[in-house]
Amino acid sequence: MALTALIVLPLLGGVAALLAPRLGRDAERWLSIGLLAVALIALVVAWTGAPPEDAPGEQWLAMVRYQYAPALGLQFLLAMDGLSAALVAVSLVLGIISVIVSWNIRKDSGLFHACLLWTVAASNGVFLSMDLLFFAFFWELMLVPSFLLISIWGHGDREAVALKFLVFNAVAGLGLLAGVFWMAATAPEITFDAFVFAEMGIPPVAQVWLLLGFALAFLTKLPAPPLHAWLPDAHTMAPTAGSILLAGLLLKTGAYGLFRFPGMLFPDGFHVLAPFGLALGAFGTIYGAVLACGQTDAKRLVAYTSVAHMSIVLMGLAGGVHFAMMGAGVEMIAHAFSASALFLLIGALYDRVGTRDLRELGGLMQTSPRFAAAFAVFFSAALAMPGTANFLGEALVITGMFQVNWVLAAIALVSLVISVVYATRLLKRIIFGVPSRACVTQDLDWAELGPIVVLATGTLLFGLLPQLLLVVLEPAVDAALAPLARP
Amino acid sequence: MIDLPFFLVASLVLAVGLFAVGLFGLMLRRGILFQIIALEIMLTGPALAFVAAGAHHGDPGGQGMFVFVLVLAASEVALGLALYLRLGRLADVADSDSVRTLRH
Amino acid sequence: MMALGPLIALGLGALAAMLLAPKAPPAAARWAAGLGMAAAAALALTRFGLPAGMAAPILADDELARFGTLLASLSGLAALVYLRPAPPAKEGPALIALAALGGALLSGAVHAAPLFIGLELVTLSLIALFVLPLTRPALEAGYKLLIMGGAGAAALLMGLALAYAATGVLDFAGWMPGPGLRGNPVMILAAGFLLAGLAFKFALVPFHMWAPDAFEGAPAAAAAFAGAASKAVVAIALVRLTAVGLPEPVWSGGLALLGAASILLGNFLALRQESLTRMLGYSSVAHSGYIAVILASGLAAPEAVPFYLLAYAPALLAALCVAAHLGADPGIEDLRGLAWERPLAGGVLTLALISLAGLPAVGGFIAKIYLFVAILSAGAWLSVAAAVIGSALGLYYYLRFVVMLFRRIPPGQDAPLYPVHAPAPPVRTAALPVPDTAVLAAAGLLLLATGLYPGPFAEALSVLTP
Amino acid sequence: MSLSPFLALLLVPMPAMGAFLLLGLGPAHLERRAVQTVGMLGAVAPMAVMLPLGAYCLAGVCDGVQPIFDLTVGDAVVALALKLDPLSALVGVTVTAIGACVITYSVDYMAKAEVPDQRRYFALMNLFLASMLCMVLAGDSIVLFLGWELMGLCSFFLIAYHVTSARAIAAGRKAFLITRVADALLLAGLLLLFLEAGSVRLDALIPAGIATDEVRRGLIAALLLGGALGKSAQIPFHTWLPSAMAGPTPVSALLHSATMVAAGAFLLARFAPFLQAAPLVMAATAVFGAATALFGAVSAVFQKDIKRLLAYSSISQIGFMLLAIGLGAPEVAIAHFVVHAIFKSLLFLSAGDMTQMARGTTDISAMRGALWARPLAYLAFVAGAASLAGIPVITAGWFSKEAILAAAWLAGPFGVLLWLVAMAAAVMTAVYAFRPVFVGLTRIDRPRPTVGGLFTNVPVVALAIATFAVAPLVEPMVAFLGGVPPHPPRAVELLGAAAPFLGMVMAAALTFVPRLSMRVSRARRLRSGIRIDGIYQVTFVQPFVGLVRWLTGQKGGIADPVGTLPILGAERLTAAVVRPFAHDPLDRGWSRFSAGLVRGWAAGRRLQTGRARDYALALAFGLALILLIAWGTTWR
Repeated sequence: MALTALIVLPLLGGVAALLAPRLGRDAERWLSIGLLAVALIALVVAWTGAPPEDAPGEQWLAMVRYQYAPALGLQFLLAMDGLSAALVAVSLVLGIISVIVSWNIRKDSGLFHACLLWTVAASNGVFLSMDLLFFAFFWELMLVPSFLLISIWGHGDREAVALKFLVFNAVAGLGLLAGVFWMAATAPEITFDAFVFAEMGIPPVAQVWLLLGFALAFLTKLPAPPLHAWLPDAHTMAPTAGSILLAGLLLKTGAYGLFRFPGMLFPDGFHVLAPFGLALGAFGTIYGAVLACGQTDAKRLVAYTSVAHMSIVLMGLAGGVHFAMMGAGVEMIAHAFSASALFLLIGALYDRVGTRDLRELGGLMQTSPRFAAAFAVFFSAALAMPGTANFLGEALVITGMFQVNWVLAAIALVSLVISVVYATRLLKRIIFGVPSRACVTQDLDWAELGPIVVLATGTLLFGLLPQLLLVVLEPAVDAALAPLARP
Repeated sequence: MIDLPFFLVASLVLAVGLFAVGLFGLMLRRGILFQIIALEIMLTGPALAFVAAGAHHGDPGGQGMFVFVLVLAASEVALGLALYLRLGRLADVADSDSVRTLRH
Repeated sequence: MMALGPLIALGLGALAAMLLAPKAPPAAARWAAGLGMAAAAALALTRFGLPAGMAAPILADDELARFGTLLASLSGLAALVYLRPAPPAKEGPALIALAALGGALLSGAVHAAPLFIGLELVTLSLIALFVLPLTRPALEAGYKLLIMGGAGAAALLMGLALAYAATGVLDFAGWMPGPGLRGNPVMILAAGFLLAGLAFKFALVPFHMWAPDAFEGAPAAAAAFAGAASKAVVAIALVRLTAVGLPEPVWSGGLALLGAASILLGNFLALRQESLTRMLGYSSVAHSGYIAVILASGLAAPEAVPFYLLAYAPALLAALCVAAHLGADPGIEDLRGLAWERPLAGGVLTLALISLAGLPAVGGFIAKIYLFVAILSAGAWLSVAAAVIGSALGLYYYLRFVVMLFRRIPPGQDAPLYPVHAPAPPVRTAALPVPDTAVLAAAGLLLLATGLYPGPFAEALSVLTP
Repeated sequence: MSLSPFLALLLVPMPAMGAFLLLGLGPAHLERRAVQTVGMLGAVAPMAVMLPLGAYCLAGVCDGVQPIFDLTVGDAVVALALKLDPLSALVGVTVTAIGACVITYSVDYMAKAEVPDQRRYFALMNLFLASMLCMVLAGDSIVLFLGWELMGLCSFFLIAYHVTSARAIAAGRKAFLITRVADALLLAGLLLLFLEAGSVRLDALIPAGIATDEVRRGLIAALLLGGALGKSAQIPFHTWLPSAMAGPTPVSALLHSATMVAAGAFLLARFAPFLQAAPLVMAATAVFGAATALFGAVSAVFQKDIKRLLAYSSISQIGFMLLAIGLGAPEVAIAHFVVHAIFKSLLFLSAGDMTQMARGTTDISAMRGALWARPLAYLAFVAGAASLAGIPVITAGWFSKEAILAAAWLAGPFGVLLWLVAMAAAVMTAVYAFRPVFVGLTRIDRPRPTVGGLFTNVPVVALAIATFAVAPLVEPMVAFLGGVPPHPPRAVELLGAAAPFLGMVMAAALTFVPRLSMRVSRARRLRSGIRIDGIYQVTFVQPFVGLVRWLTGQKGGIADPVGTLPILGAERLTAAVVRPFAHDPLDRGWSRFSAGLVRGWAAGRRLQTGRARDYALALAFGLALILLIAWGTTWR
């Protein structure tokens, strides 16, 4: 029941937020925060509750199975393991943060908050659904509020960019849909239950094609080159909250899909396609990093670093070894924190000075030390400094890569080196130097500092006490790898 | 074909004939009053069939149904005539084709 | 005796309302009829789950009958709520109760007599209800129903008489295809007449002509009862007759043919209707077609038809309730911005329309899935083709109205840009009365419940069909 | 968990870390005095903890591990721990002592800076100290790497301390990038060792590393060596260190000479038993060390800037340490580490004190007449220079360098070759060490002597005394670390003792003979470190920049070509498949279809004529149809 609340609360809350502006000033904001907080409590309840008895594996912490229309094979099946629990927690926290950082949004505020809540609801649906029809439904549903966020509250050429975002992801989503329906059609009796699909023994050749279809959707969301072109544009034009949700949630849904399904449903296909995944990840991590070095727009720069980091995640997921998979899980969480925080900071900067052009910025260190300190902390995270969760993730992935192929490990290390170039470039242009025309007179206020502190705490806490995260992820990783073990 | 007695077949044919006559009356007469009368004729068909079938099978149920049909016919006429009178104030009841504000 | 309880409650309610109508204040008659229907609904509800039996030698007391009684009483109650009492309409409540009584009778009918009496009770009450406002459109709608109803009743009676002639019994059970009956031409003709008679009441093409006119001209409450309750009980009668096993392929083939034609023509003619009620009239024809093709494909999924009715009835009731609120014969332009102006009315109307269109999250979606599963598994390709085309057309015209609900009224412009119907500005009415609000809320909740949590409903309904 | 004395290990980096958190991330507003106090306390307190621990160690209990916490990743257990053994005790004491001295010194040195800048400075210095101590005391590879990386981060921020100076920022980026390359190599090595051992404890890593096959062992050792070379600015990674002098002088003193830069030597000493199992890498270490020692010394001679001179000196001295490690005498290397830390920080601090008088310029010429202008600092500088040059018997530098030379001599014919190189380097060391000393003597007009503040003088004097006081302790140090002090033949030892004096003479000649000093000042090529920077510029930086410019479309191509591929593909597809149909048949077909639908609807609605008679007709038609079908089915 608590699991259902994780999706239903924000979904209905969105409707309520739509109407809330009539109730009073800022009603929709408090409503959203309150609902997400209640959802956090529901998450705790689901997490700490007794493990489900009918679950098909020990890794599941909670499960809801409700026959929707049994004659038609429709059911509402939610299951939560450590990874989904962590990602849902992240999504709720980032949801609250998005509300806080958009406090001065006035244009159609009700719809704005509805979109935020619906994005959270849909991504929670993706993280929890184990019925693939619902998974696909939430997967597509996620696009709608994000599209609106970009196209209504974005900057610059927002409508075209929103359309690009929509077209890329909707077209790629067709691969997923086709795969799901194909599996449902070939199942002994019509069903969309992922657990049933896992048991039914899909022929290896079909697995390859199905995995290709699934991977098309997941890789676009991830995004892995060459499917990443929507990301920099979308990030650049999105409002701050939109960027936070894009980086923190939407990208993670792609990684989550790649984590959950290839091993579970298509082990044979995985063995065939994993080398390509590794190659793609290796290419992407270098490519994203190199491109990040050349950006002049701060948000674009961070967007390309997302490509680089998520490609590391892809390597970890395609590696098929324990260390790499753990690393990918940790990196997902870590990147959600660090990238969101960087977008938050750049957004706050943009609100003050009206530009994100690196050539026009500078001198934050002298005018606003708190701003600079915050930048420095997340700069370290982007660099994968030891002590941040990002380091833990990347180190684990590289360790795994050493088990798979040393060349891949070397490439990941090169990406680590290039990260210095873009990260120091960001610092050099924003916090160092002489305060420029666009100099900031107003340091971070408490409403901005709060989210920053939360995100920094997350980054450092999981970096310094990684066991907190590792114990949560471990069973999920074990279960994901179990079907991959070759006889 | 199963063999039915001529009497019954003839009655049934007659009944269907009555029904058809009523239906054609419904289609061909424009006056609403005549249409109501045609309805009454239509109803006599099944009534006859019930009585004939009841007689053939030696079952009183047919006669019971006959009474029901009569009741229905009576109430339908009552309703129809009330409607006819009321409608007469607003429309040309002699030409039902003119009563067509509701269409398409 | 208890099995007859709902019937008695309905009868007493109707009687009391009739007696109270001339002298007592109008509210008294409403209360009497309302109480009678509420009592009937409650009695039927309490009897769910009891073993099936016979209420009388010619009346079944099974789950199907109880379901039909419940549906008829509740629809009657809802219709009663928004029956606008024009001065000469004091008899309205009594007529609705009487119609509900007919519905209850029909849903329990396992014999020719209650089938016929129930059907005529419903028809005659509805004719009277239609003409109650005594306006020209209302009288015209009543007149057309009278003519068509008479012809339909005659056809039904002809069918019953022929079946009686072939078998010598009036019980449905006696019409089961035995050795003597197989290939009996009288029985086959009887099936044809029966089908035609019921198809009239069910508003299947080409017996549908009265329906759109009735929806447009008659009071919304009467149309709602005709569309929701009487359709439901006729569907139940069809289920019973289908279970009997009338001569094939006349029965199923005819049903499929009429159903497919209804789907196509109903949806097609609704395509660009400007009037909300007329659109709903054609859509009711289409939905009858959907139910008919389910019936024609056999009863593989026992809950399919009841579920369809359960999803369809609240949608139609809610839509017509809003329509009644907007004044006589509201057009598409009158709906502009309703969702912002009256969130409840606009919201529930939206739910109702997307349910009728068969979109997810509301009951209509599940019902549509049942429909497709039934006809696909039966391999009825004609029906499938008709249903696909019909659904596509339906999506277009329902969403046309939904979109208009959310269009904002252009600023600085009170009247719509191009007045379609009347030059008068649209009736932007005051707040909904409390009972209407309750009806809308209940219908909306039921739609959402059947859409989001259909499991229990489907399970409960799966035991209905014999 | 019983209370072990090693629990105190955890306390060592804590004060510095606390000071960092308070100053760097704490939101409270602090006064100048508070900033200085917190910064200094954070730096001095670790020494107060570390010294008793060192004493405890000397007393004989010098092998303890303090677990921090364990992580489990699959089957592997990652057990984080701090470790106290002779190596970490000695280096830890040195680092805390030097750190305390330098940070105390900076209270005065940085006094004129703005409060926020000072706050940032002290925060980063404390963070550096904490991370250096983490690395030194680490009992496992994770904590070691944590400290190692954080040092690099601090180094970057401290080099770029003057945030408005583009040169400083560029230097910081360069330093960070090059050390990061080395860090990546080290990380690779450590991770490979971890995979071999299934544990991260140093005690387990080294045996596991030794136990693996030869190729893998060699590779891991080479990776570790690469990490050390980068961090310690050895050839070919040395280019970052001279530029790093853009930071404030105390930063150069602490990070970029005494402690962080020498961490490479510490790392190799840590893994010495493992390295010894890879003889090829050992030899490479020695060769790199000797070559860097000579190269750094020669380059230092030609410097005009005192800080750059000292930077090259550090490069050269750490080369000596690596030479020792390569020769299998890590104990000697660490002894030299300690001695070098003392005299090099002394040199920086005293030079900083002298040049600060000259309004910020750090040119050697600014030291003219320093003897009279700033006598205390000058004398301290002389003491440091003497130790650096290795004036026999009285200076600590002589003992440690002599030990290295001896180790080389004793290492066979290959060693003799290295010894020759090292001797040459030793001579050049004396040359560059005494050149500034002699410059300090050349000034005729005598300004009034001044003396710096208390916080300047106490550390300088303490370090000056230490350069001499440590002299007799060098051999015990080697023994304490578990090594045997090498003793070459007397003649070789004498040759070594003669080297500094030869150097002094040459330095005097270079300073006082105008023709020679002109030559020195013109030798640009040698001054700029044989232009390896230029080579890097051409081989790495320019291609990379070109790649970036190409990929971002600044060269006129498409930005993000790979990401554009799907878009181009879609456009091509559109052109090929959709466009031919876009205007003609399909599109028109659709519009005709929809128009037809509407027209059909308009026609179809006429079916509903509204005439009751027509309705009856339809009914009759339907009935007839059904009855016809029914009649049809009776034919059989």
